[in-house]
Amino acid sequence: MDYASPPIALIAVGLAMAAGVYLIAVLDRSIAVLVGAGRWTWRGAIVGPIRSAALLLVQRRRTTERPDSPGWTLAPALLTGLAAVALAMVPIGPDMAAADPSTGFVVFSAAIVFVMIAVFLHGWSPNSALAMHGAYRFGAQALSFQIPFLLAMLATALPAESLSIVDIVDAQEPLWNVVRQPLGLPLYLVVGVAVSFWGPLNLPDASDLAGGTSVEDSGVARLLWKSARAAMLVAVAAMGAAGFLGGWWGPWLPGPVWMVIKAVALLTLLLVAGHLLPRVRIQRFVVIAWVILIPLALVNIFVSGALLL
Amino acid sequence: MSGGLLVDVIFWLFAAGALVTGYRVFRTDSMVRAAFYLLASFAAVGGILVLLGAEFVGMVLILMMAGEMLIMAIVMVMYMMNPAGLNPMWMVHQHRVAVAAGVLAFAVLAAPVLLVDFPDRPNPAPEEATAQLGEELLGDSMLVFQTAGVGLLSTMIGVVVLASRRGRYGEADEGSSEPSLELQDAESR
Amino acid sequence: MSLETILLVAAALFGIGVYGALSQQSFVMLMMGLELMINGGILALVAFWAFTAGGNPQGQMLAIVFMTVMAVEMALGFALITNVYRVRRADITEKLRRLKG
Amino acid sequence: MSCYGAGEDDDPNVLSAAIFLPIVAAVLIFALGHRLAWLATSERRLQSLATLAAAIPLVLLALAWLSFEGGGGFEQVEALEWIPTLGVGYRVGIDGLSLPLAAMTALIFVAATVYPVDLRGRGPSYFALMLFLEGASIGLFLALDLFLFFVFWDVSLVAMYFLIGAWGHGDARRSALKFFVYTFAGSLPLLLAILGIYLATDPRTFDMAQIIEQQPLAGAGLYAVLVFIGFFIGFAIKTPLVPFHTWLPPAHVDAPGPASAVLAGVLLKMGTYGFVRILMAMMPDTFAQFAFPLAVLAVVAIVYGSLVALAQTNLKRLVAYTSINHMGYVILGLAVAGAAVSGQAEAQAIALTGATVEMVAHGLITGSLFLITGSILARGSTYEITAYGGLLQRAPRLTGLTVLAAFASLGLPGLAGFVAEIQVFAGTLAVYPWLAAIGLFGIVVTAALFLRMLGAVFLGGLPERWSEFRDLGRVEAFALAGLLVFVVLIGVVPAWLLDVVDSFAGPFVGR
Amino acid sequence: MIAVILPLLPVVGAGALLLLRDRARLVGVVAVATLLLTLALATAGAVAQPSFSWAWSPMIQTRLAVEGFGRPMAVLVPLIAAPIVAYAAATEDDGRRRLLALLLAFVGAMLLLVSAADFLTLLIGWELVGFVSWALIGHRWRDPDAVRSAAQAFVTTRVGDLGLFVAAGMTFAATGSFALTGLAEADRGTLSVIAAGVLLAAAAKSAQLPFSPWLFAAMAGPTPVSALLHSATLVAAGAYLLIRLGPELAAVTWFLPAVAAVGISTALAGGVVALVQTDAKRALAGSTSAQYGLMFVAVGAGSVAAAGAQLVTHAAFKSLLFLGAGVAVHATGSGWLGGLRLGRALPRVALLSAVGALALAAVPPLGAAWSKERILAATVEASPWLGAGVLIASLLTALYAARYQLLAFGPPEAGTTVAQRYRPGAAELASLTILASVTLLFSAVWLPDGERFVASMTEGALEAGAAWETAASAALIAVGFVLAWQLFRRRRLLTLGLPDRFQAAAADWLGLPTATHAMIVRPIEALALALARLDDRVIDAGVRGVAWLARSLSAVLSIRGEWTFDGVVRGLAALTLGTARASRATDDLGVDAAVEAGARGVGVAGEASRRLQTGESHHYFVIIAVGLAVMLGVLLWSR
Repeated sequence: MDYASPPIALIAVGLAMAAGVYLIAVLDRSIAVLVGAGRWTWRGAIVGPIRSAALLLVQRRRTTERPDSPGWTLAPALLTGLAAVALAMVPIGPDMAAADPSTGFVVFSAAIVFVMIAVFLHGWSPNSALAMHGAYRFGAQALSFQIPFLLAMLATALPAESLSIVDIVDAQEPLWNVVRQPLGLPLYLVVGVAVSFWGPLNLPDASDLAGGTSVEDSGVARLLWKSARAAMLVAVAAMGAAGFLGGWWGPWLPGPVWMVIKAVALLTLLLVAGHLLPRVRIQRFVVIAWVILIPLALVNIFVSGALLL
Repeated sequence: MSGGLLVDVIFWLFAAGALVTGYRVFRTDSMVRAAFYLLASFAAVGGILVLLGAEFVGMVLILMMAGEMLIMAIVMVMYMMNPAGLNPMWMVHQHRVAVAAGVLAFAVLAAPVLLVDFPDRPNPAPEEATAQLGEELLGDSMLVFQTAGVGLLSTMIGVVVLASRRGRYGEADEGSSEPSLELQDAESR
Repeated sequence: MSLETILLVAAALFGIGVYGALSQQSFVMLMMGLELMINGGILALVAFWAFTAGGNPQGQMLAIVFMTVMAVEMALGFALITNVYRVRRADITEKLRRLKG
Repeated sequence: MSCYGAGEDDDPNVLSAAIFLPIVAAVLIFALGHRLAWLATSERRLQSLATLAAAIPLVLLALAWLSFEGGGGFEQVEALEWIPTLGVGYRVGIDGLSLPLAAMTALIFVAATVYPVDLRGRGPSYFALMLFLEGASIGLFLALDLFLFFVFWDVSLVAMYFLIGAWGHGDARRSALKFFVYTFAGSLPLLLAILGIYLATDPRTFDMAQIIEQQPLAGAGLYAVLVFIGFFIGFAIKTPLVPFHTWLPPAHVDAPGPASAVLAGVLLKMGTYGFVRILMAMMPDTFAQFAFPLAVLAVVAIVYGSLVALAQTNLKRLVAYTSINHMGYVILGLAVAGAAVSGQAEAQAIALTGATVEMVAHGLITGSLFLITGSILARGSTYEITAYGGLLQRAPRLTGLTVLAAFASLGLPGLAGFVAEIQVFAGTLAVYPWLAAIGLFGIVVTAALFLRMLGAVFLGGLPERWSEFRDLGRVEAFALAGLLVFVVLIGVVPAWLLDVVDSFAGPFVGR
Repeated sequence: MIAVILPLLPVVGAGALLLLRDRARLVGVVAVATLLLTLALATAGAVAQPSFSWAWSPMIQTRLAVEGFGRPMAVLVPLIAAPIVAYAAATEDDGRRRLLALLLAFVGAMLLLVSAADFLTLLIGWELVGFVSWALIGHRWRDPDAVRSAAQAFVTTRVGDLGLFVAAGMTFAATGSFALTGLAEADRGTLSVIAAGVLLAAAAKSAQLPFSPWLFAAMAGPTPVSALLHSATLVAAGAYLLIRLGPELAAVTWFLPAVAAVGISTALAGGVVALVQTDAKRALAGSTSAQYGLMFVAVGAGSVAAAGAQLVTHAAFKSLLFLGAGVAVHATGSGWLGGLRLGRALPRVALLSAVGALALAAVPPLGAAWSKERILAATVEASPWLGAGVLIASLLTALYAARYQLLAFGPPEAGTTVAQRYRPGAAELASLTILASVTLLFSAVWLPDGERFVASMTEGALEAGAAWETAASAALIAVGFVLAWQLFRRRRLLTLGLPDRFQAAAADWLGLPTATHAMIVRPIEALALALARLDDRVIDAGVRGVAWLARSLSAVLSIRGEWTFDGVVRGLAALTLGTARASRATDDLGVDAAVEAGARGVGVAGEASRRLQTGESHHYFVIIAVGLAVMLGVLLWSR
């Protein structure tokens, strides 16, 4: 397959991210309205995000006493970068991959794992108690979601006998992984939410910590951080679509379209869940992760491995 | 190793990054920062590995280090007397000896590098590396691989036993601390 | 980028690691020194593999073993630190003098 | 010596069985001794069981003796790769030197195991250690591999340390520790020397037969000398040779009777055995360089040991010092046999034979003497010679056996000691006449001191306090008789032993 | 085969005795029967001259053979022993069985000795005789004195045994075998060493100067023991050895003169002792030394035949005399010559003893006279001075023989009542009679064929003495008798009117024992003590250190593992300090110097290693790093 030349790839990824972020903002607000009371209005749902973004852009920066400024500034950028990398690993179509290294899978995992560095940095650097709390929370969260995440993803690589995402998608032409590995997708999604600390698992930035790691943020940094989070969610959803829902495979429509549809579907699902489900206490999540998710993931791998033999 | 100018440049960037950050690890005054510097250094090395065609190893290295460094940072903050490990601190001993030893080590290691001439048998097809590695791991080197796995498992168990607060002899931080350190304990509080 | 240069880099990393391991008081920092040493080791290993193995993947395998070792070392180290801290309230080496003769 | 080569492994592994069955038995006893009620309840049962186990090697070695051909090489060799890369192997076999020593060891251990002793409620571990030590000792004599040799060497130290420390009396722990530290210090240079000789071999091997073939250190100059010194220190401490002997008396005095019987009878032989098997066989020319100083040292040991013994008032110390004196005879014989003189092959062979016989004889004689002292202590609870007297009246059996053992020890003809000493001196007179003349002095002193001891302890008037002195029990008497029978046998018809020994000694000195 | 059975038979008999019940009659009969059997066997052997050789090892051949002078000895030993054993069975009640068994064993050992054809067997018999004599002399083991004497006797003779050791060893070194016949091919130097050894051994066994005193010590044994030991067994062995080997060793120039010198001096000294000794048995003992001295002289003069004859005759009458003395002692309870004079009390014993006394005095026509006269002849042949000495000796002999007989069995003081206190039993009288008759029997040598018979038996030549010699000796004997009688009448025979101190000294071998005790025994004991003390000190040094070590180690083990290393190091340091401190006490002593040096070394090492032990992990890291660097260096350097 042919690689898109670096600049084009970058631009493509950037656009995808931007679009995704905006889409998320819109969907989020809409779903909030639909779930809760209130009326759906253009100004609220479509323009709202842009307005608040603009507000943040012009907002004056606050700072804290002796923060770790480089870290503080670095964190949102790092998260964004990670999201970009993760997204770049996801092929839209058989020959429309921003980058498809033979170890794309590993790269994606690395990006996911690095999220926790970013968040910890983000929570630690402002030298503020609540933020630190958030950082700790995410530390615990991340350490516990890593293993089930890797395992769940790994299962998808088995049928492809390759670590390259494209191969993984190709391998699903006869049968989607979601069917092959019924456990895989749910696991992946739970973990995905945790990764992008969205919805019920937005512990590090939870409102009970008055915004957690981002409590001290303001202005551009805050905007960047929010959008990075969203971008991460996009990446997760996209990878979910690619890894479990057979990527571009589908009748009638061209591949990329299928890809987008599936991704958006997953995205919506996640957002709805985020609004409907109550937030989980961190201790609870840790227990769940170690006691339930990991065994399930193992079972999943064994089963899929056994099926292949 | 066929590497164009670009590869060279990237390599030098990575190398410089690895060294500088590695050095900064011991020159920064916050331990958390130190941890992150170390992570950076590892990441750079991982990058070099990728350049060398060991993509898998490189990425895994990075991936692993991320986790480790997070833990390291947390442990720091937990056990350091300055909360959140932000206050400046300088905790070294036998500095000169250490420097000398470091330099000596470098010299001892560098000498053969410069003196010995190594065989030149570059890998034929680097992109096959990952597949080869897989074959190797689950083929000839199965035993080694499994041994490593078992080793890790036993380590986990042992470590949990060791670190869990509730040990065989009751609460780890009660009773089992024996008499002779009370003086130092006192001053450490 | 040649084998020699990479090896030199590795050696330098190792040297820094030695310096750190010897100079740091805090256990954790000390372990960082060890980590750096292993880091250099891995780099050298893979470099040798890349330049002199002639396609034999065992070099990488060895690198993975190295990582395993590193992981084990970290895990044990942290566990010990935790234990020592609990039992002795000690976080720097000077507080463990029990072996003094 | 070219006839030394690994013989073919023709018959079942008798030797390995002789080494390992006791060890297995030791493990079993140690594991079950406390658990099985019918063992734990009765020490007598335990002891008889242990004795049976200890007797196994004796039987096996007797078989080996019967099928021994005396071709001059190693026979009934059993070889097994152990650490091939290092050339370490499990190799055992017998020749005219090791067979008598091993058999003697087994015999002494049977007597020592059956001998009554105050077990202090730790019977199982005591017998386990005894059996374990037996296996190790026999293994050491049968080992044809330096590595194996060293393993057994150190293991035996450990076992003996516990035997002395746990069941000894007086300052047992102190003495045991002294014994251990001192002899262990000796085994360090030994290890170095072994490595030294190993590094000189090509191809690298620990196989004794091969090393003897190779003569790796022939003409190695200083290197050989250093290796020699290493071996020498190791063996001289174990033997012990004056002035390395100071660990011996306390260890003996505080050890329980059977233990010191084993210590004197078996462990001391390890040193002398090493002298022959390693120093003389593997580096003869270096040994020849040092033969004369060694002989001088031996004569010093003879005279010094006997004189110091003469002045002892402590029964057990007296015996201990006499065994220093006897070891002097052994070393003298070896030095003569290894000396670089031409045309005296006859004398050298006879000296070597004598030295070997002396090892066996001293094992049996001094072993029984120490057992006797054990019995005396059990009855009189002191070793002070002056405290006793006229015991003959109460204990004729004890007296008779002691007189026999004592005269055997002072070299009365018709008993084993004489057979050895006459040969040693005959050989020495041919090679170092003057040394022999000086050494003979020891014979008189030994006679004097033993007669004095006998007179003071068993003859003369019987003090009131011993009016209830018990004579030897049946078991003790049988054990001692078992040893002394062989003393008499060797003394009266030595041919059966001398032929075997000569099959080794003759070719060794190239006669 | 006889050659083997001959020595074995008595031993077997002894073993049998120990199994029997302790009844005087029973054991006595068995013992005597054994001896008679042996006697018969020996006679047969003397005729058949059997030989039996058997191998110790490929290198060592031993050989038993009844040959040469061994033949008469083999006959003589049981012949003399039988009556003595009978006597012992009758008189000795205390531990009779043991005594008889030992006596039989004694005979067996002696037979082994005389039938030995190589040095090894000879040595075996030689030492066994010594051992049995120890047991016999120490027969009354409850008496510490007896035990001490036994030890003295054994040790003294053992000193002599060394000579035989050397002789045997040198023979082997020179000829590669122990055979006596091998002496022929030994070179001169070796031969002289052998000769020295043999002389030493013989002198010690035969109680020649300077070893004579042990013979007095041997008196501690019961009378029969002395009788046997002086006549045919232990003491005789020395003379036998010389007679057997004298001819071969004569090749050594100084040998014969030396033997003669020893002999004559002992003969004279022993004569004096016997003359002034106031104890009956000791007087006889002195005479024994003197008589054997004469045998030595004979050998020295080159006439082994005369010596052999003397040995045989002496055996008979000396045992006779001893048994007589034994009876006397029984009768009076003490052997003090001043209080005996049992002529009336024990007339028959007195008569029998008189026979012995006359033989001792060498009154013709008794056999003893013949041999004495031949000795004189031989010595005069060799050198006149020697002859003169022998003449003086024979004068002395006559004197003390008469003195003994008169004082022991002479007529009692006028006026003292003769109380019949003791009546010797039939067995005693029988054995005395037998011995007396044997003594008389030996007169047969005066017969024409006696000459040849003796010569053939001893394998030596005899030359008839000149008439004047016979006359001279006879005259001297007469003079002696007269002198003795005169002194007896003047009641000065007991002490010869000597001042007490001198008399006592002379009686006790002219103070020789005290001298040896002061010059040899004392120094050796002192040396032994000194060495022992040195050794203890050295040990102490170690022990103290080890105590420290043990204590600290146990302390260590009792607390936590972490401390172990520390403890050991401390212990080491302490050990070495203790060693150094303690061994400083014995600084001047040789062996210790090394130990101390070593100790100091270890001490320094211990201290150093301890200082190294800071407990700071980073210091350890440094050490590790340095070690690694060194290793790398070595690796680089070594390739």
